[in-house]
Amino acid sequence: MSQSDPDQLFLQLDGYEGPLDLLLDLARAQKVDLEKISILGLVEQYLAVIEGARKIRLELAADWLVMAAWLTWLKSRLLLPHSAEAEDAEQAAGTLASRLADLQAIRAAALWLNGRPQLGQDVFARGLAEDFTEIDRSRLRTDLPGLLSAYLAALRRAGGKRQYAPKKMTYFSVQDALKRLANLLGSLPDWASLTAFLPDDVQSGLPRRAAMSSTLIAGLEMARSGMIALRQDQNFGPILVRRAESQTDGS
Amino acid sequence: MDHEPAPHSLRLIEAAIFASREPVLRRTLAGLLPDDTDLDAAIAALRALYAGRGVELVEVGHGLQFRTAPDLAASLRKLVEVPRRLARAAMETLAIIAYHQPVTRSEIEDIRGASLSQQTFDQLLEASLITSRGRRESPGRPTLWGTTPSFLTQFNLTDLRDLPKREELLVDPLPVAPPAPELVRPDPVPEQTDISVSE
Amino acid sequence: MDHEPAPHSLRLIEAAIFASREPVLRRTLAGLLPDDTDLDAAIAALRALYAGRGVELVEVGHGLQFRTAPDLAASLRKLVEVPRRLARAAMETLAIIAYHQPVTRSEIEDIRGASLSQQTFDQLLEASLITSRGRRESPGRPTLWGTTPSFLTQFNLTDLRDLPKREELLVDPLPVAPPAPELVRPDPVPEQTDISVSE
Repeated sequence: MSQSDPDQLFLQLDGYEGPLDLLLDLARAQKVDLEKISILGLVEQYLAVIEGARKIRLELAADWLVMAAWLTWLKSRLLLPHSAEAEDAEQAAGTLASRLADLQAIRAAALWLNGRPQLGQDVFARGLAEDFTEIDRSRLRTDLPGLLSAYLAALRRAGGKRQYAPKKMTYFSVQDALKRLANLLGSLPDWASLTAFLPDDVQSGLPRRAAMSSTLIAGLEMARSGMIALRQDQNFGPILVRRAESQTDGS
Repeated sequence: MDHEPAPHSLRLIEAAIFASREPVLRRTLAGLLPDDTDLDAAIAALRALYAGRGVELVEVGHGLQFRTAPDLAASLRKLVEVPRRLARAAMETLAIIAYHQPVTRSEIEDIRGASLSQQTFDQLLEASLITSRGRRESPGRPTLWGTTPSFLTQFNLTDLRDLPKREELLVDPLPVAPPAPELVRPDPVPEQTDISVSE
Repeated sequence: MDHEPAPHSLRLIEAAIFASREPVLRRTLAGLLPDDTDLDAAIAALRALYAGRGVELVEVGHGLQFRTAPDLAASLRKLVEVPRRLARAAMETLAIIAYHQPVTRSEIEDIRGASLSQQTFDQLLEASLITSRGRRESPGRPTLWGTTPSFLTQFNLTDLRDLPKREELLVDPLPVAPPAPELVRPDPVPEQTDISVSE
């Protein structure tokens, strides 16, 4: 890989995990102990790389440029003759060197780990494991809060359920209908609908239908014995009822 | 036992059978070894190596696998207790019996507002959490039910009086019953039934 | 090596370790054996029995496990499905977590001088190599990260103390870093073989 090829250079930059990574590589190229490294030389190399990369692509990731700016500052201070600012720079350089040493240690550790025979990569555990576990579910798991909340739940549900309790049905029987029809017939001058004889408290549904059929049966019974006359003008039309004209004038 | 340092082929088929997730077919093993290897001899040697040990090489279907020796199974068995939970219906029934005992089955159903399945009831009986407590002297002489000493143990109670009082439990009032005429049971839970504390 | 025909204890721990896919704890093994058995001696005898074989007994993360011998890896990879190796970024992140745990995500990023991609992080989490370890009581209460028992198992470590010390890591000049961008590590030869024999 030739360093002069700018495309190559940029590509290379892309492969680094951030500026520190590149700095460490540059530092190692000096082939000396990180303690004795020339920070100034390192800074210059970094800036040269970034400069080269910027010529190719302007859109260089921010952290590369931030590092470049910081290193430029560091370089200028390091070049100053002895002064308070130069001392600051010495300190900053020391920090940079120790960060590089930390990163180097981590890289070494990663390499060391990578060199271990990894389970599932280099060494393998038993593929067909055998399981001798037997599960015993005979015991109960219970807790008092569970008992209490169950009790409350039962009470609440029962309380809320009361409205649904089916009410006892007492249907209007044929006997009832006979009685009612006989009673009311006296007050009836002319034809009237049989439905008028239904009890007042059956409004709808099954009770009403039951009362209807009881009344009809009662009506038929009474018509047969000649007490009343029934008439229906059309299919499914209302059934009309009237007191019989006379006891002898049958249906 | 004296055998040569295991040749590479032997080690390889041993590792392959060990690591594989399924029994390994002979032809798969053959594929791992140099062409001139006598696979049958290698398998036989491997089997001999494991003979009488805690693990044996067995042939299943057309494949080979290691298995722990059957005579060790009993010693290796490990009992894991996974306690069951009581189902909701059982828990409710138990709670009602605890609070209202002695209580008949139909009273329980009334309080829960749901019918009680035999299965639920049997579960409580089998777990020795409830027991019969004689009969009520009323038509049909229904059995009365109450909790057992095991019930106390199970719930870590020293006494039935350790159960919180019903009033203490009822932070929210029960839903108000609809005012309708069709109310069958006007006063569902008798006021006094609370806890039948046995002094 | 001359040892008696394996006694029952040896067979039993052999079977117990062999049966399991995970390392078996010493105390589990001890529970299988009569009280007066010398577990260490039994383990040593078992290890000796498997020395040089295709399957070896190793001590990892406080447990014992049989594993295939590392030198057979290439042949076995044809047989067993192998997940992708961790990339360099993931390895370095893992190393930082291993050495600096418990550590926050931003500390990891500081040490590497690069931001940590979600993908890398997820990969380590999914492989159960790292886990959260509470939060640091500092502004923002950042989550702290540490390694898991699986980390030890995966890298054949008995203990975190098996990790080389920083000084040991820095003695040799590092191998020259591979020229980016496709940082595929050229399968480094294991330096010294894995078995971390604890005597």
